[in-house]
Amino acid sequence: MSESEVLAYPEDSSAAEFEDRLLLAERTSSEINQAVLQPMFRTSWKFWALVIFLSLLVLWGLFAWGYLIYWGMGTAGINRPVYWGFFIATFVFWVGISHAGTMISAVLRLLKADWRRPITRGAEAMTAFALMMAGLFPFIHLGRVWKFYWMLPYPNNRLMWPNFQSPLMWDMVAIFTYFIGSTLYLYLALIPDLAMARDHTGKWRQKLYRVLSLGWRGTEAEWHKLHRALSIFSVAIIPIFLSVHSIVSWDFAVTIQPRWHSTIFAPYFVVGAIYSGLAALACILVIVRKGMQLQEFLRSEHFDALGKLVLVAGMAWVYFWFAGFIVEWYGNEPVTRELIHEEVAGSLAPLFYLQMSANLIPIVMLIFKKVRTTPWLLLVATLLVNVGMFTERVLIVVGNLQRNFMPFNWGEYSPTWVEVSIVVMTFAGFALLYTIFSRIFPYVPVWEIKEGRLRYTVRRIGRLLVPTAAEIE
Amino acid sequence: MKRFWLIGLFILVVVGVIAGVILTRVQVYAAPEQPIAYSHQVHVEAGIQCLFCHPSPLKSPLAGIPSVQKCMGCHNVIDTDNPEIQQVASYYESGEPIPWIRVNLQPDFVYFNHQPHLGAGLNCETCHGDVGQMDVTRQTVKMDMGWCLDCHINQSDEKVGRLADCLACHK
Amino acid sequence: MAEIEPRWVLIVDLDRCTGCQACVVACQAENNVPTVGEHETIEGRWLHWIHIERYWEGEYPNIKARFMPVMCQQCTAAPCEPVCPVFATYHTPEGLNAQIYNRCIGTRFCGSACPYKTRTYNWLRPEFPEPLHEQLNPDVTVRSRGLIEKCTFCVQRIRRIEIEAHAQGREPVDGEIQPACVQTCPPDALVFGDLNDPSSRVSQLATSHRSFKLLGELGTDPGVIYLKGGETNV
Amino acid sequence: MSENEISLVALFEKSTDTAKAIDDLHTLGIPDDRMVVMTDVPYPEQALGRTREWSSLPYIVLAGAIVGLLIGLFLSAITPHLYRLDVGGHPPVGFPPAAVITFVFTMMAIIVSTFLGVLWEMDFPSFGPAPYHKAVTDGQLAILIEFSPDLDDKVNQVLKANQADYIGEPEMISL
Amino acid sequence: MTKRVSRRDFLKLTAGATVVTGLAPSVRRMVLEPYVQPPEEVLPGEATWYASTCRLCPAGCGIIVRVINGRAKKIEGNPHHPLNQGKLCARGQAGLQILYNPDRLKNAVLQSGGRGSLKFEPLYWSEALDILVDKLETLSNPNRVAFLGGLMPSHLYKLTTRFLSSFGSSSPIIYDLHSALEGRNSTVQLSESLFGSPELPIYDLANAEVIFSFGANFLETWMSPVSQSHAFGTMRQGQLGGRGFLVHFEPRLSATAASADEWIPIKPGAEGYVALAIGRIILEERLGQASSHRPYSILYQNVDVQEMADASQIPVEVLHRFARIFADADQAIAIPGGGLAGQHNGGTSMLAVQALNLLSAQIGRVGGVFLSQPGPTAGFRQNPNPGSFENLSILIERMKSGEIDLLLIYGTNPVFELPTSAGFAEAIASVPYVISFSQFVDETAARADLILPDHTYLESWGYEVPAPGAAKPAVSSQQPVVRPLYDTRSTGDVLLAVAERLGGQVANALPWSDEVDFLQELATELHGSSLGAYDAKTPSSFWALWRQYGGWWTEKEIPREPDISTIVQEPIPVSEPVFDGEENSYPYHLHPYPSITLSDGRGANLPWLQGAPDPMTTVCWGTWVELNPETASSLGVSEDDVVRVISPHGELEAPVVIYPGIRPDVVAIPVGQGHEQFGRFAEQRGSNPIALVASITDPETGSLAWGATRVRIEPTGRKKSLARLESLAGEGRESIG
Repeated sequence: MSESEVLAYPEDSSAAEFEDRLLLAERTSSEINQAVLQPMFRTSWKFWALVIFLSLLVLWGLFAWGYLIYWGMGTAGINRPVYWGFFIATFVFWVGISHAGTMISAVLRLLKADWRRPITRGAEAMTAFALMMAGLFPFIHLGRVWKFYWMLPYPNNRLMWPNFQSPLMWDMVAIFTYFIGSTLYLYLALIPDLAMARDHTGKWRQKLYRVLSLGWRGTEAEWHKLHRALSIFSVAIIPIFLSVHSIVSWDFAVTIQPRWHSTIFAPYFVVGAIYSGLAALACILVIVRKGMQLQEFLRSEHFDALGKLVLVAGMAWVYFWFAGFIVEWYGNEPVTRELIHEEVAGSLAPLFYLQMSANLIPIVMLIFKKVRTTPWLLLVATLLVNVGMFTERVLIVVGNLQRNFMPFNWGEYSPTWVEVSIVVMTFAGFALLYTIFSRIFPYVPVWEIKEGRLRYTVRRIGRLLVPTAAEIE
Repeated sequence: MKRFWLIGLFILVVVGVIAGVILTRVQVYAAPEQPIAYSHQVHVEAGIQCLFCHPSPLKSPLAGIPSVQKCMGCHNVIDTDNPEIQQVASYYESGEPIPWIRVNLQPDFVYFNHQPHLGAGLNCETCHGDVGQMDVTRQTVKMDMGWCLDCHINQSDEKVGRLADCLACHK
Repeated sequence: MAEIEPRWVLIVDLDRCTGCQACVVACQAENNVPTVGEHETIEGRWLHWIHIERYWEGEYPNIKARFMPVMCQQCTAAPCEPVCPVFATYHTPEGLNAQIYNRCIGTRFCGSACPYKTRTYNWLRPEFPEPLHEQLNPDVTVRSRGLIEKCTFCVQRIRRIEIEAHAQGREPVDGEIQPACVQTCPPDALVFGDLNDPSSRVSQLATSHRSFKLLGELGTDPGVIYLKGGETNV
Repeated sequence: MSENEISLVALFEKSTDTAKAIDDLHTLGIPDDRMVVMTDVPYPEQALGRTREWSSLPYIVLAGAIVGLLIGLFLSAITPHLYRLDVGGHPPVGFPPAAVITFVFTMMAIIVSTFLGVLWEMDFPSFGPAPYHKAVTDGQLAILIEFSPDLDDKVNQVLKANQADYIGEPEMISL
Repeated sequence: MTKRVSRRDFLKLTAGATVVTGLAPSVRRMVLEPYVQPPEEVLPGEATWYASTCRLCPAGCGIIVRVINGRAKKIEGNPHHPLNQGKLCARGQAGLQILYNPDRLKNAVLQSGGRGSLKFEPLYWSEALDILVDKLETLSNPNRVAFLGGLMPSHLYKLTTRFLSSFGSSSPIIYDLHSALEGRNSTVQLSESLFGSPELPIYDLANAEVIFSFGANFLETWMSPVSQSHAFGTMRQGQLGGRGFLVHFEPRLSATAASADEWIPIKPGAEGYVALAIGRIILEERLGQASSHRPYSILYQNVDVQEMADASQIPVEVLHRFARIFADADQAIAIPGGGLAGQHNGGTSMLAVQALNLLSAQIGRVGGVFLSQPGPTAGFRQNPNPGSFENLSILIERMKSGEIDLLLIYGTNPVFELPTSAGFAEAIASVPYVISFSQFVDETAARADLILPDHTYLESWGYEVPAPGAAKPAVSSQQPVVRPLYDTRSTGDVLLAVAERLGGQVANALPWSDEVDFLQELATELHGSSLGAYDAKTPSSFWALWRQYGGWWTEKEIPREPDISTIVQEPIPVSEPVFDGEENSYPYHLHPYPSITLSDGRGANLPWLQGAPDPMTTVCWGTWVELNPETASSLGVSEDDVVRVISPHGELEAPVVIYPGIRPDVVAIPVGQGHEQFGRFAEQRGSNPIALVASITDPETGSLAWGATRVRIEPTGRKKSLARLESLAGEGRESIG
């Protein structure tokens, strides 16, 4: 770009561009309110058709679950030695997805990355719903789900407490903590917007918002305390978020099953979770933006930034994957060798190459800004990531169980309709919750955007107009 | 007032739970209706020992329910006019067992053995209560795992390892 | 009660084992192990607590087949035990890897953790069409669907003899306690006893130069000790 | 508020005007605790010329953390001794599992106590009738002032002088 | 107005509360039913062990049955029994499932819809006996009734023989597939000609240094597998200072071969050649105890070692090595097994093998070959020795030509067990009336008009002389361990009742009121003996101890040395095996072998046995075809590919198991599956290789040459997963890691 070209830019249009990017365009508060509230009322037949379709999928999945409970785990495709199948793989996948919300809203909040503002709520909601879906699987996969309460630590006349040496206990506690944390985090940040919605709606919605906004008036003291609480949350939830997927990885790593028994599993899982979670978020944002006509708030620069994050997480994932793989390959231990052979050239090869290509191609794609800023290309890339990461979970859980120290007891696994229905149920359930959430609660955090407007201005430095942030937080 | 209903509902739930607890206890301790109006009290007061009718707890896991033949051993001559006794006699003649309702019951996955308990010096009354004072037999304790453990876990150090072991009762 | 707790071990003499399956059926009869049928077996969901693995060595015509009965190895450092969230499996003072069926909630974590893959799972509701249910051993819990079961060294038989001996005021003698597989094994390939009793047959056999432990390099310290085949003991 | 006090609500378009109005009200002798500023955006402290408020939230969180730590320690270190069962040759209490459990319970308590603490601090939920104006969430800055009747004119004057869009009796709204 | 709440209602209410609050286990009301008159020895909740005899195969092992509250719960070996010494095989363990089989016949039935209709009409026993008596009385000639028996209790065989002879008809014909596969008939004939006694010899495996097993699956189904397995264990690790050496000659690596130190995949029918060559080498090279050779040199006159080596495809050097191994051992046994008997040259091959024992002077020595000493049990002998296939063929011919009006069948299932080419199914159709005593509707019972189900062995009386026996003279007694579950009736009692109704000489010949009466009378014969392991003062106390011990046996071992008869004065003939089927169109030898679990198919209705895997392939619940990897690749088939096996007499389809332990020119298929009728666990499962077998017999013994059929194999292109325990991906490897 030559200097003359820069000079050729008319000053006004340049300023407008920045304002646009930072949502600084001249819009009154109430206009922004309406812009966020209006999509919540847009419920066309397509919306209801989607809701009904998803509900049917969920109902079918619930039937499958009932069938599973009534007849036993044998209706699923799991067997000996593949004791864990799609259920646990999907569980790990959903827990992974849930990591993006914290990444966006806690990490980026702490780092004061202001582009996060319009997407935090979407990310937090995703976390909460993904955890709900993940939380179902420990129940689904229990052989005697009606006895699940034996895992709860409560005083009883049997004097029996749960075994806290079991990673499943850590898992249960950590996921519960993370679920509480992320839900409360979502809720706290939602209160001012609920108050806003309360003031601008009627009928049942107003009643709902009234109750949920707890009497928020927006006084200085309230804002101050809310800020304080959110800061504590941001700090506190990051170790939780790291611990959750580490613990999930320890479910596998504490066993002496070859390829599971790995010290790199915890960071590898966390990075993988961030990778898949961010990709899922990008995916959802593209869809929601289209579905709710939120182009005004969710702009290409958000996708650009998100795409970059996905790219970074993806590269980190490759690094961790490779760091694990090279050591296992080099060690050449018999069972590990068998497992790697199975993946690279055996019955798991199709899955393995699907996994690798679906995880690597998006990394190449996302290098290009064009991909990051074009919604459909971004959608393709991030969907690929999710396919890849789901496959990766299946390979880790199912693939590695197919081979063990006793060749006599090796086995193969393929899911049955019950497992597929239940897995689909959680995807449908997630989509359903998300769809309903987007019509009931302000999808874009209004107050955060308004706050952002306060902080930013466009300044002229020499010939250039640049956005600057005021250090006021 | 809405809040009143809320509190009302809460109280209802609490009362329901407490009532449920009490009722289930009552039900555990309630004496079941037996096919024959048999009275332990009458027999014990007549001087019959527990082991006369229930002879096997010293050598077998079960105490044993007396056979109809055993009943008839005495009631061939004693109190033969009593309609209840005549009913026992009719069972005997038809060769049908008397369908007694079990009073003290353990679930399938609990393996209780009378013999070691009596061997350790426990009396029938320790667990079954003073049956000799009961007209209709009923359970006097809720025989759940906590109750078993009350004894089993308070044993000397060399014994507690075995006695508080799950495999002591679950197999 | 013994002053030192016994350490129950099972010796499997591979030189004697003929692969005849008597132990497999005896175990099934003693422990109420359901038969799962053809389809479930194809799916890899068979339920034998003890199974005989057959290994091939060499190629035709210089080929050899070896048999190895494999059951729960009753590891001391059992990888399956700590992972159970509800203590349904744990280690007893007498060295048994216990599985409490009524406590099991069916996470199958122990199954995934077991390096020997000897833990079996009740995938479907077990069926005993009438009057086959009459064959069920009243000393052993009949398991429902959705829980893990495995070889217990026939703990009910251990207890039966112990209680009997105790009632007679004596200690069980070596060889008196026999799990069903040991009791029936036609070539006497299985020997059961107390490793803490230096005079017991298992203690002597365990010191044989033929003895080895399955996957010994994992350090699980199994309570099943194998004696290598094809060699004399002298 | 005492009976002979007047309360007023004033709405402003701009934060600068609001800050100015607050300053002017201060000069009229109305202290900070008689004024409530309501906004739809969190203004930085001192943006409107008022001092920071003291908050007990960190102490609540700290107390929560200690409770969580104790629960975690109880569950991971005490309960294994209540019914002793050995697993896998591990000691009944191992450092790694105990650390995980203690950590997670501490974090859980921090999260929960933060949430409860902030609600406590904010007196939430408080649905009862409170002075409020719906224009706040449309971007207006509202000042709620309580003062003695003798300042009535002066206050009105100050507010008008600072481009208050609306001055009136606050509506008591069931929130 | 207030309704009085009864206590029962109150209980219901509390139950409701329980359900609602979910705080207590739901109401449990269990009914306890005490005995009306308790049996003496029964303690409630405590097990009682009854001693009896296993009847799942002819071996006659002693069992003890654990009975709790009147229900049999577990079968174990009788620890005092001299034969099995407390041990029991898989089949013996599964006997409970015969008792509790859901497909048992619960009473006498008439097949009212015609034969094969499977429409059964229950009958009272009196009606059923009326029919039987009527059929016997209306016979034009007593020779028009035939009794076909299989695995029969000894006392029933005696009663039947008595019954038939008093009636004027010929003795029962005994034939069953299990015995045929074991070669019992041929073995008995060989013993008779060699030792002058029609008995099954005992091989002292426990003390043997070297064992050459020629097709004897003595660890699986052959003869007395439990006692032989026990002896094998001792041979392996129980001998002082040594470990026995086992060489197994068989076309397929059976489980016995797998336990052997060496397996020689021998050409089918060539076993005799090897034995002859070894004998010849021993003689020529004066190996071992040369002093004992002299009387037998004539036997090997016609043998040329090189010829034998060529014919058996085993190099001369190998034969020399074996000869040295065999001759150098102090105790060496050669066992002629069932695999030999199933060949066209079976008789001569078995003679050639047995001759090795003569040559090395192993007859009657420790670690050699014995006959069992009957001692005082002689009166109990008269075990039903299985007849030859030729005898049966004569019966089939007579049936076909309408010479039989009434056929009685006990303990065998010829429709399933005989080759299709034997034509039994057509023959039975031409018999006007067929009565079966089967407990199950098997293929033969389905073709009967009347079924008079016997008790199962756990509900009935009897005894069995173990054959081949133990070193101690022994009789195993059998007694009911539980009350009969259903309205079945002991066939012995049926015969006695029929005899009573027939009256006349039949009634005189069978004067007992029931079979127990007969058995008690028989048992008193042993009462006087001083050799017994227990003493009884009175006959009735002897009867009690006889039941309590599970039989009678002596304190001490009394082995018996056979007398070697004059047959050994002639050279052993060298006879070539003959096979059915043209070699070009049927290139493979069919090798049917008895399944270790299902035996000849009579275990197929027991789920425990169906679920117990085959030791070699780990397959259960089905039939498979074993192919050498080379054969499989030449046919282009792999694991689980369904192939069609075609013989000149039939065909079957089954999935392939690639089996590295089988000759490339041999196809092995286990026997036992392929039942059309036999209850839910057996029906429509797998296929029966015996159906393909040609009905050619060994001219020497008249036994069915079940291993002398050739087949061809065609891939079908379909696949069917076999239920196997082993993972194919594991490739038969041991633990890795």
